[in-house]
Amino acid sequence: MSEPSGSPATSLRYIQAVQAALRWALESRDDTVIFGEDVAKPGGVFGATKGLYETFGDKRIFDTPISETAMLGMALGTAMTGGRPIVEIMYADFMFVAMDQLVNQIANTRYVSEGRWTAPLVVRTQQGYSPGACAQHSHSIEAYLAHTPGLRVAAPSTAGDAYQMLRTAIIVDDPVVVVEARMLYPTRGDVLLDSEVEEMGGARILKAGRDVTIVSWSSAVPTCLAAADQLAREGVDAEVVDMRWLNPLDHSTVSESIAKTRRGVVVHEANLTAGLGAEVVARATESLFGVLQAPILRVAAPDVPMPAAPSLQAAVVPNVDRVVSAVHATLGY
Amino acid sequence: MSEPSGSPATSLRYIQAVQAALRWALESRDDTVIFGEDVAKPGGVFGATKGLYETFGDKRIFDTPISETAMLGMALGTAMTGGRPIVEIMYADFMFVAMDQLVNQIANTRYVSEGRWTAPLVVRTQQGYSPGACAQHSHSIEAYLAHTPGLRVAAPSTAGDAYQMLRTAIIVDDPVVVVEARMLYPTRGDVLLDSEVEEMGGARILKAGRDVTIVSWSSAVPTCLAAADQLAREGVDAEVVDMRWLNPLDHSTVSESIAKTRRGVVVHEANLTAGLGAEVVARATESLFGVLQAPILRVAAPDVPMPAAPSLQAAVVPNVDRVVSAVHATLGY
Amino acid sequence: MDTFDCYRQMRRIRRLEETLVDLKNAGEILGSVHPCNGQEAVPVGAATALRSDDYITATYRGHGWAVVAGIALVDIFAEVLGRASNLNGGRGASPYFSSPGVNFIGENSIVGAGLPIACGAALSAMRDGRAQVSLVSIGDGATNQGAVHEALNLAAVMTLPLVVVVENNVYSEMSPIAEMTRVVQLAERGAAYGIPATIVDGNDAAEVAAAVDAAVARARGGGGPTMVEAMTQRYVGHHSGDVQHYRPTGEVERARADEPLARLRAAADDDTLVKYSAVDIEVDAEIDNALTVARTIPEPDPGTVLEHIYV
Amino acid sequence: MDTFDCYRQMRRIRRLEETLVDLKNAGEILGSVHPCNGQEAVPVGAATALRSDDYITATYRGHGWAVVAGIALVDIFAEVLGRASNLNGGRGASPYFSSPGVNFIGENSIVGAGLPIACGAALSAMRDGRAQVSLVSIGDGATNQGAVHEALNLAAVMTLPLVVVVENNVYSEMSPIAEMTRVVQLAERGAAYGIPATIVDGNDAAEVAAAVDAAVARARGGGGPTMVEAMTQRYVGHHSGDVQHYRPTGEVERARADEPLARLRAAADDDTLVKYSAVDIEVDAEIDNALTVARTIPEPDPGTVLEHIYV
Ligand SMILES: Cc1ncc(C[n+]2csc(CCOP(=O)(O)OP(=O)(O)O)c2C)c(N)n1
Ligand SMILES: Cc1ncc(C[n+]2csc(CCOP(=O)(O)OP(=O)(O)O)c2C)c(N)n1
Ligand SMILES: [Mg+2]
Ligand SMILES: [Mg+2]
Repeated sequence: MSEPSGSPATSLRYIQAVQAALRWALESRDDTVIFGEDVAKPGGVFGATKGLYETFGDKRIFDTPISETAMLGMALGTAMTGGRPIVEIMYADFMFVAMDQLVNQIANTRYVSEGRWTAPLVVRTQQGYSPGACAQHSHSIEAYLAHTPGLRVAAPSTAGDAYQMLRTAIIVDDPVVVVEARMLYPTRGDVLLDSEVEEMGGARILKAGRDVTIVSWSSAVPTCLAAADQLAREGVDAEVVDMRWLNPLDHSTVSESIAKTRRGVVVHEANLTAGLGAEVVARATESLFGVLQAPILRVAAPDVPMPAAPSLQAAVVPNVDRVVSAVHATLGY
Repeated sequence: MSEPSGSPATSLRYIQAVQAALRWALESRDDTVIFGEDVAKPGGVFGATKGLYETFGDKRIFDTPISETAMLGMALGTAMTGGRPIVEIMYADFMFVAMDQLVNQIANTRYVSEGRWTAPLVVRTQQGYSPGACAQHSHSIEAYLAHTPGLRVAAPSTAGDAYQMLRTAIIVDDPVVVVEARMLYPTRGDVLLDSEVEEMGGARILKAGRDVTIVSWSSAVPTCLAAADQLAREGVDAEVVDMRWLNPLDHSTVSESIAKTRRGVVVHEANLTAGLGAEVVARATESLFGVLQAPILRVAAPDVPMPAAPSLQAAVVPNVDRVVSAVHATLGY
Repeated sequence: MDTFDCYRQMRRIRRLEETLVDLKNAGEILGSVHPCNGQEAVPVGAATALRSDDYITATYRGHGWAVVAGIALVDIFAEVLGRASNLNGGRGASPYFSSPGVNFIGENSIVGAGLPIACGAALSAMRDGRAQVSLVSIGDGATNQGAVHEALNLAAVMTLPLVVVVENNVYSEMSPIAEMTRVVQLAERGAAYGIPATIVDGNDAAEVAAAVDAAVARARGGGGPTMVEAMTQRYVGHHSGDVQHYRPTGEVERARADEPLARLRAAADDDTLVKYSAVDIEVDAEIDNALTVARTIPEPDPGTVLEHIYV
Repeated sequence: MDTFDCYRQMRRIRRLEETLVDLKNAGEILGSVHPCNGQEAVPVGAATALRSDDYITATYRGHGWAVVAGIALVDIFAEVLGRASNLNGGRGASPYFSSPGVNFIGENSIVGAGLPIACGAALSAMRDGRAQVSLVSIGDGATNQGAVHEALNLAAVMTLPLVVVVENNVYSEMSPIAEMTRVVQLAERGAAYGIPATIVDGNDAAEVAAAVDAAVARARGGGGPTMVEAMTQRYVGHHSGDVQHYRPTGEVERARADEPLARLRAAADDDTLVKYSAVDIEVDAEIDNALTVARTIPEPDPGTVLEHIYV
């Protein structure tokens, strides 16, 4: 990761950081173009693109019909021919109506052409449950994406990363899906607006610790930090790793951390089975066999669609108690 | 699994077994209806539905336009209202154009209605590479399916299972995706045509062994059996487990086997990262920590789309050598 | 349909929506609410053409359709409030509930996704020989979604007993449909499938009823699908929190003046107005009662969260 | 376009396809091959209207388009034979190759998926101000795929410089298009998007050329997309192994009599026929040479299999 520049940090909400990165993109690169549903004149249903249409006009940002397949396909064709499109898929759940363009088209472009084509595009979306949201607006889709070779996947958990990682996604020539976290949109963080654009990849240790490593990403990160606080009060010193990029997956940071703590818990909001947590476990277990004092445990949504009623959601979404219990379980081995 | 009945086994090719199960369905249940592209008058591009149109007519089996989303949606609506549709998606790769109906509609139906609706439908498809096939006709999609709660997933590897598991899929009231293996369509096996319909679920130990457990499914099973043969010649006694059903996932058969052998290798044709192999590893490692003598290793396609050239495919698809090497690696721990 | 019945049913839906938005604003509902204020004449008119065993499929803006399908207000309130309701036990909420008991295939929060599913209900209807029809409502913006295209073609080619009601409220969230397609009327798309299509004043329940009645007759008689484009407007936001900054000055006011209940009142003589007011009072009481009962229903038991995923 | 050039180009495509099918039958090609025999006049006619910097997007049945885009025969042979070709190094094969060098966006083996991508090339064309156009070929059956619908509407609403050629060869794999939609001509669907659409005899290169020329002129002039439905037939199977049991007696024979090369020969005087035969000999030699060279190209090195997945 690049050094923070001299300029002071600005406190922004996550969604404002996204907005700042998009503004930066339109300002600094002529090849960028933003499109999606309600992104231009209305400024985006979450306000991610607010004000951009007014500044940059309809050649740089425009609204599309409710046609996600056409949007992603158009993004690919534009990216293959000199453009650098940034498309918004309003909810991650809507990716499924356009999954072919992601899996069979965008992801294949570079590899199947032996590197002759590139597809420098960004698909921005946001995911996760929110109180009362229905099953069709609550999916956490990162495992579907991470299982698709050819796609890069970013999952920022802070305002600072929302800014930095989106800028990186825009700059790199690989297709990147940036999966933002709707529940974190209002959260504030320090953003280095004038910093250098970071390299792609790299997990981050948000809190150092000696007793156990807690790995997570996206909406689960604040939960893990809160769990670490609670554990600290009990005298358990947890290290918290934010994966940030799910492709490339920074296995070495995870395994170095677990090599030190010898215990690990992976936490994600996506459902358990065939979630990306299993991959983290499988890799870390393979590289740290013999070092581990306990199996690496997972905390994830159970294998059900997300129910809308808050009382049920509370029983699905990973929370501090479940993370703390999992840590206790690994310590009890 | 049910007892084989008195009638003798019939030797059929995998694809003929599928055909027999479909004929059985139309004969034995009035609520079944089959549709898909080229399935009726032409009899299916692989012949799975050959002769059914002639016997049962267009009320029971019909051809659809090239509209997978409409097909899966129609299947769901029919299943909710008394029908028992069996839809063919010609190649698993084409599921991605209709993924919304699978993930956001079919999978949610029962859970979100608190069990008030059921969606007793079957989506038949076939997957995997074949020599020279392009990336858009080679996907192994089981991890995408297994990560979607609400779907059952069957992945038969033999003619006998192609028949039995498809019949089970038709009978059960959950939506089931039956992922057949195109490369195995010509292979022969014993089929118990007049047997009882089996219960859903259950892995099968195809070869007992003491030294290591090799777990696989679908197209990878014959590779694992061949690897076990080669290992046997070296004096290594491998147990080979065919998962058969990927949802429900028969974790207990796997863990009992590995509890005995204390070593495991999971093999699948789908690409490695976030593949279902990681799930098998994570679960087995959790339940057998302390018992394992080595990390459970995975043999899978590397994380690239499937290249078409046979010389490249050979470097992607798991083969006997790679399975044997992985077994050696676990034994060398 | 009797004018007073029509008024009552529309008023019921209106008050349901208003109350839900109040509850949402008060924080008693946490998920999103997409009210259909202004569009009530569409479901109310259409329902007069339906039998109780016909199938209805709607969108997240589906409370009106739910009411005409015969779902009790208390069940809707309870579901939307996140209680252990008789509908979906709180699992669906405002934009995604359903009810097999009244053949309400359900709402859908994926734009366009209901149409293929409605084709499936139509296929069952065709197969069971009881001349049922499957009616599906979609929005104007949904017509640009691939699923809608595929389903319309499939329905036409299979001669399915399907009635497609396009509620053209001229916006998709914050974007005008006029900027999202080159056709002036979405009914023009019917020809692309060989589907007869009519355009009706969607704020006139009688006009909707007549068009849907013809469509239903055609479907029951084996004539296949029909498209009915109902021109209407929501005078409220896309969802409860939408302040409609995107609407040109005066548009919402005009929509308010032209909404179906306002129209009926404007056309009414004094006697009728008195009767309408009596209906209003009855409906308010009904709404209050339903809400009161709904509020007594407990939240779903978290212990059941893993249930009903499979049979 | 000169008749002899036209004949030569069509003959080149024809012999390419015939040779590929021979190689497939001989086991030298392992993947599937979807020949375009009978449809050659479509790409050959269309190409006369294009500039070299225009974009072309095709389907698995795209070898004709590849040839007119300017891809060398040797590269096509090498790619389809699974060699380390200059096209895609053997990674794409017969149904999925592409070439940035000649703006050949590529073939596509997902029905309908090329159209949205072609919209993207059209968007770049519109943005770069050099009045390029993006031409895309799809089949008749593809028009029932959601992607096609969404992309046509998007192209229309954005006034993209897109030319959509629908090669209506009356079958989708083994199913007649007549049984898969109620419209008689797919061009009827243009109106659903506000896209002008014409129907041409797809076996007449000149007629195709004229229609595509008008469409291209419209696109270059900022007039937006046009659809050209080219009526044609493949007189061979959907892929090399298809024995066409589904085709009514006599249909294939009639298609053979009417295919573009047969037509040109039937209309030719003796002199011309002699010249055609001379062309045939030259084309055969060209094909032989290309194949001979292609066969010398090695298979891709398995050691490179992990390369080029990311930048
Ligand atoms: C596939 C998909 N894309 C986008 C959305 C987000 N979305 C929800 S409602 C809506 C507008 C739909 O407009 P219309 O079809 O006219 O229906 P209306 O809301 O006006 O009733 C959009 C874009 C969605 N739910 N599903
Ligand atoms: C989404 C999708 N569904 C199904 C297929 C299988 N398939 C390949 S070609 C084809 C027929 C296409 O017909 P048409 O569009 O008329 O093109 P043609 O083959 O006649 O050139 C089908 C169904 C596919 N490749 N992609
Ligand atoms: Mg609307
Ligand atoms: Mg065709």
